[in-house]
Amino acid sequence: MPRRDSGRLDEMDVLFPQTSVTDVPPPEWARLYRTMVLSRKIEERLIRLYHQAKIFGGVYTGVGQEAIGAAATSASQQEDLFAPLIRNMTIHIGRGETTLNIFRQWLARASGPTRGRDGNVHYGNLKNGVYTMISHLGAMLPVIVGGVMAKRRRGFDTIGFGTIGDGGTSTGDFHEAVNFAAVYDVPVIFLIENNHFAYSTPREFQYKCARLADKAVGYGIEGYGVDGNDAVEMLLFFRKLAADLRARPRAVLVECDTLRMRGHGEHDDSSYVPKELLARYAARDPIKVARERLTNEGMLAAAQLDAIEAACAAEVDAAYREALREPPPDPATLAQGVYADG
Amino acid sequence: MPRRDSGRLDEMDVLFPQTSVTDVPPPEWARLYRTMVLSRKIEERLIRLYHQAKIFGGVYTGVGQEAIGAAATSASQQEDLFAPLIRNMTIHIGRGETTLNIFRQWLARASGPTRGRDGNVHYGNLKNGVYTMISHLGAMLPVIVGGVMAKRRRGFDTIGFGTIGDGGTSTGDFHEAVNFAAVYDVPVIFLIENNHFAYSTPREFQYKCARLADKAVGYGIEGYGVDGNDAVEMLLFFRKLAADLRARPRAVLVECDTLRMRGHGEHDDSSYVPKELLARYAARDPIKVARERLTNEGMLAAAQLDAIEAACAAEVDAAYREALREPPPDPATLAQGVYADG
Amino acid sequence: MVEMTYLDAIRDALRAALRDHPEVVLYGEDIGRFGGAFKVTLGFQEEFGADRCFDTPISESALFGSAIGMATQGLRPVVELQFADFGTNALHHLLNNAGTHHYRTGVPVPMTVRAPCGGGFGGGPFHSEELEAIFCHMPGIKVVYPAFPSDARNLLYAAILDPNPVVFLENKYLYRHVKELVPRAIEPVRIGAARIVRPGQEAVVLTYGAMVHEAMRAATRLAGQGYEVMVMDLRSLKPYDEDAIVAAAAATNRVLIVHEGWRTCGFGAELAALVAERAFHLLDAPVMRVTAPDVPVPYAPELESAYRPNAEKIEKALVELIEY
Amino acid sequence: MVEMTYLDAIRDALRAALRDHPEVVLYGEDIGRFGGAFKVTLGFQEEFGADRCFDTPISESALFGSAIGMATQGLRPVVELQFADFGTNALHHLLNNAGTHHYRTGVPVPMTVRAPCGGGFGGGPFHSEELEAIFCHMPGIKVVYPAFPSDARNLLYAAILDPNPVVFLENKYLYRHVKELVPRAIEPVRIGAARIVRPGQEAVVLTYGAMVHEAMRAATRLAGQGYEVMVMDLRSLKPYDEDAIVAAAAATNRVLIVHEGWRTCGFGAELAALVAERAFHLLDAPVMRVTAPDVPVPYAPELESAYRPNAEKIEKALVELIEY
Ligand SMILES: Cc1ncc(C[n+]2csc(CCOP(=O)(O)OP(=O)(O)O)c2C)c(N)n1
Ligand SMILES: Cc1ncc(C[n+]2csc(CCOP(=O)(O)OP(=O)(O)O)c2C)c(N)n1
Ligand SMILES: [Mg+2]
Ligand SMILES: [Mg+2]
Repeated sequence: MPRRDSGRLDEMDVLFPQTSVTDVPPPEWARLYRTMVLSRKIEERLIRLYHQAKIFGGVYTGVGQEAIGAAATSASQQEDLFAPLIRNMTIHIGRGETTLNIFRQWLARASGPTRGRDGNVHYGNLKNGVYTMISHLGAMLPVIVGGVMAKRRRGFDTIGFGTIGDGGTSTGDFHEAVNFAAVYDVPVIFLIENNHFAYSTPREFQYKCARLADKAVGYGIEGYGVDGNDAVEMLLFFRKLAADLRARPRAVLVECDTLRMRGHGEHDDSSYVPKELLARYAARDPIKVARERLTNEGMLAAAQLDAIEAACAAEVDAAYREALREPPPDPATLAQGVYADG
Repeated sequence: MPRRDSGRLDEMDVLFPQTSVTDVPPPEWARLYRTMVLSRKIEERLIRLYHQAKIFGGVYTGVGQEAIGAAATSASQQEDLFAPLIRNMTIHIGRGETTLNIFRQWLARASGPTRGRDGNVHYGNLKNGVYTMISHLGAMLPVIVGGVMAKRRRGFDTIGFGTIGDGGTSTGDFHEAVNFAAVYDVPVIFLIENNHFAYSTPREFQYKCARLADKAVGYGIEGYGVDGNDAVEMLLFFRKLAADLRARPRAVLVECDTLRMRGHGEHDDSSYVPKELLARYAARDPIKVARERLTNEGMLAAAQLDAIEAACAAEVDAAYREALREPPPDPATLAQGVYADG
Repeated sequence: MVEMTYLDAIRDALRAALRDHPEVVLYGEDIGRFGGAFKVTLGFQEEFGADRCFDTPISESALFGSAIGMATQGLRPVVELQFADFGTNALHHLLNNAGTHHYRTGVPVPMTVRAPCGGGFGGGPFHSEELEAIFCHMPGIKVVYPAFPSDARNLLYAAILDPNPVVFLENKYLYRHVKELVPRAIEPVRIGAARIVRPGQEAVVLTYGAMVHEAMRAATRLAGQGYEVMVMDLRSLKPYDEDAIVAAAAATNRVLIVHEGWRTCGFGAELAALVAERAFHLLDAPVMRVTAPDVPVPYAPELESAYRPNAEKIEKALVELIEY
Repeated sequence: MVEMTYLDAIRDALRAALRDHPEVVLYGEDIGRFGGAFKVTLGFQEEFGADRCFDTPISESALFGSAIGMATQGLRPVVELQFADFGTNALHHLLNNAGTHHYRTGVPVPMTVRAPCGGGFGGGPFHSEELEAIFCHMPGIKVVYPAFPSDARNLLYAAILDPNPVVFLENKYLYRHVKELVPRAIEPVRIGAARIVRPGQEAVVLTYGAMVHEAMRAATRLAGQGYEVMVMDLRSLKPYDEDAIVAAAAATNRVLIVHEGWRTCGFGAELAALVAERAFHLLDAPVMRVTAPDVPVPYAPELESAYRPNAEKIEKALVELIEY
């Protein structure tokens, strides 16, 4: 089935004035870059741990998709809310989760964000405005809609970012959440990370529209298509979009074109993904793209980026080792906290 | 919230050659007219029975929306499938259900289509290709998609008609069913009966898109808007559309603009519906519109239509009386038939 | 004291919660200007504003999901299902998200789901369901099911203030069929306490919801025959009052369980299991259940009355139990 | 005879059904070319064509709903849930439509839902659920849950040919953990028959799924201590084998119920209720239950092993029961 390439919609330029990288100060670009690099390095470690059988259960990563969460969190403000899914390490990092906490979670330590009660990708931190996902795809989208409604009622200028995969758009929850937010003009950015596959299922068995951003029309909201591997461009875009949503609250759909660069999880060799496709996106690895743009466009020097990378590597090593030394949950606590009052 | 009026989409004229009423022979027009008139008269009787407290539970009718099901069934073929909802008396009649069976159902007789096990609008007859709805809105849509897939696999040239209200489009099931049919090119016509209200809820609290037919874009299928009170026009349209779907199987959305002319059910005085709105649609009552067109355009004489009306009235009286005389279900049969084998 | 129907009591609790607690919001299908399918919220939108009582699209998943979102951000949402039956469209939110959230994250989810349930009025299979057994199976969820206006009011108010997700089951048949004199003020109650609504020593009927009234009727008739039967209204199903049940079994040595929902894996099975485990040595007769059969709720009045437990069926079972 | 794992057996039954019955179709997420998350259907798309084994969008409601549509139009659809947990997105289809259709219309719905369930492998709260109690509460639905490859094969084949909607629960932990020599040909079986998998007279363990193997282990250990314990594998949960259960209670006078799912309103409650009602006079001790606690399935191995019933916990309960 032929499919038009996703690209930025014309309306985007109409709606928002052009911005350039110089509108954003270098420290912010450094933070963006760090978010991506740190996430990548954490996930590379997780992958290694999986293959060393040091992780209970599966490992799922966002390798190749780091730009999206990095850009979105960079464009967000303190009181904003996020509902990340399994490919969103950069959302956790970008919203301030510590590397140590992330290894605590993956190693199921009592000290981790879910205290070993939930595993792997299922963590968050509402103090950072980050929800803890459940596995049921689509289900976090109405949650973030409600969260944003609540915070706004309480007087905060909150907007929300809810991520969903190309596959997740097929769920009833996606539909109900987007429609609900549209009807009540709840400022949530529904971030579709279109990485071409849902587990093994290629997107032509998931949907038939030309671009997922086209779904916006049917909800009476705006839909944008962005290059999901270009963090620099997305940061500029999300900054404008977020400001616009604060000024005129409403739901919007943003489709980010990207590719899942590893298996669905590390147990999956993803042999069903065409080699040429992988090569095409490998050439546009988001960290590489950001590095090139930031240096070429004079925002950060290569040495600065190298220093960030080295710091991230050291942070991962230290955090991993520290988490390893911490104790697992005490089985005697099994039944504690099922209810808030008991 | 301002809302563009629904109207026929441009593509429709592009896709299908113009047809005129003369392409359809008078007996078919007579059948179309009878379907509407008989349905109306049955429902008028049901309304009377409700207010005489002769019906257990509620009464829900399709008064004012008769054109849609009448046109759709008239355009259908023997092996087609229908999934009607609560406003679709004309689908039952149009697919051959007897007036007697309908009163048996509403009066909960043992001889009725659900043998008193289900009530009021919840009946069908798979021998006529008509599913028996459950109340959960949206839920019949994936059912008809599966039904059509099955019949086609078995070699029939089946297409399906699934109805849904403006309110029902907000359900996850609507989304999942339309998307599923779109991906697999299952020839189902999703007939949205946009009657402005979902129970008491006006459509601006149900969706924000300009027209519900706009949702088609997001599923990668065609969407059409039709005048849901003009049975003549719709019959011509559905004939063309059905033929086209048989030639090139695919899912389509059709939004029919109409108005619910009574309460949600007879218990509801629908005082929340603006009087002017009611007046506007009353002036375009579908039976009146059909009568005018069919006589003005020379298809049927007024006397012929009068004769149909008289016959329908007599049929309703006779059927109602006969059903009344029949026995209710025997309580001893309560547990029979929960399982197919026991 | 004021006289209230069951429905008045629910309305009164909601209004009090809206008045006393600015973080309470109500939403659901048609509950705004229209006041809901059963008119429970009539006038609230005018009184409290459209941001505290509003209509939603027909989207049960969005209802539950957004309530979880709100409850974790400082509000106390109370969502109305038009009928409990439609909750089955979105149980994943209750089971997987609302019910596990505090356990997984330490953040409570103070939301209430109002679920009108039960039959007896020609509602047929999709407007009469009793789904308490399904809700009670979910860790992290509380379930209450009042039988009287006073309990309806107190328990609903308590549910709204509870830090946990609570499913508040309200019986449609009782809406306008029971009246009670209740004090002007809402009383704080503990979710989890049963109540003996009629004393007796020949046997105890463990029940809840509409069946409490049927059991009372049966007990009254049996009193005429010289049998004094205790009727216990559980009121809370999760947690349920284990100790009160065991004490009642000890006091009567004969236990009949009655509910309007289906038999297999119904809530009565849980009660029977509790009695069989904790009160085994106290029993003089088998634990019996009077429930609906495992049949979809039928529509025809002849079938529905054969389907639905009532005073006659309860009386018959009690006689059998007492004479065992 | 051939040796098969539990997973092989499921695959074999599906392949046989596809071969023998042209009206059988399989679909679900990733089951086509990929062969499914657990590789049960690997190779089927090549062997039988993409119209008999195909992938779907992530749409559990569309899965269930379309299966109802197909089953009422001459096919026998077998849908795979990737995990049973995701079935909670669309229970309305099973409860309200599949389960009531024959009762309401007289038209049967021969569909099968394959639901991989259970924990023990680090799946956490959303990939380990045991939902049999919820499925068993639904009128009109049958539920089977094999513990051995032979039963898995025979029961799945029987489920597919059954004229009713059948939920086929398959335990993920057993997929590759149990092997059995089975005859080449699939045997026709009756859904609803339990099986004594180990004789004994001191007590009976009523169980199913993965817990059958834990109960066997416990029984073996107790045999070493001189206690002979019967283990009954229910195999079918709805309908379940009432008479066999009562007979086992009569033969042993002591009943322990074991399952991997949650306690409150779990399937074990139903079994306990049955025993308390029909086998009351046969018992020498209370009916006991060993189940998971009412806690979301935890992820950390330390917590999950505290959560999940196993041979040790069963043994301990048996000793308590026998020495009561
Ligand atoms: C409701 C539901 N059904 C099935 C699954 C099993 N599942 C987990 S991930 C996945 C594929 C997701 O694909 P997509 O949404 O595109 O996200 P991606 O993994 O590509 O980021 C599936 C089917 C699920 N988590 N939730
Ligand atoms: C899933 C679900 N939620 C709620 C209801 C209760 N309900 C019955 S009809 C109705 C309004 C339907 O409106 P619409 O779809 O526009 O159809 P109309 O009645 O206007 O024909 C509602 C909310 C239902 N039947 N199903
Ligand atoms: Mg994807
Ligand atoms: Mg409507």
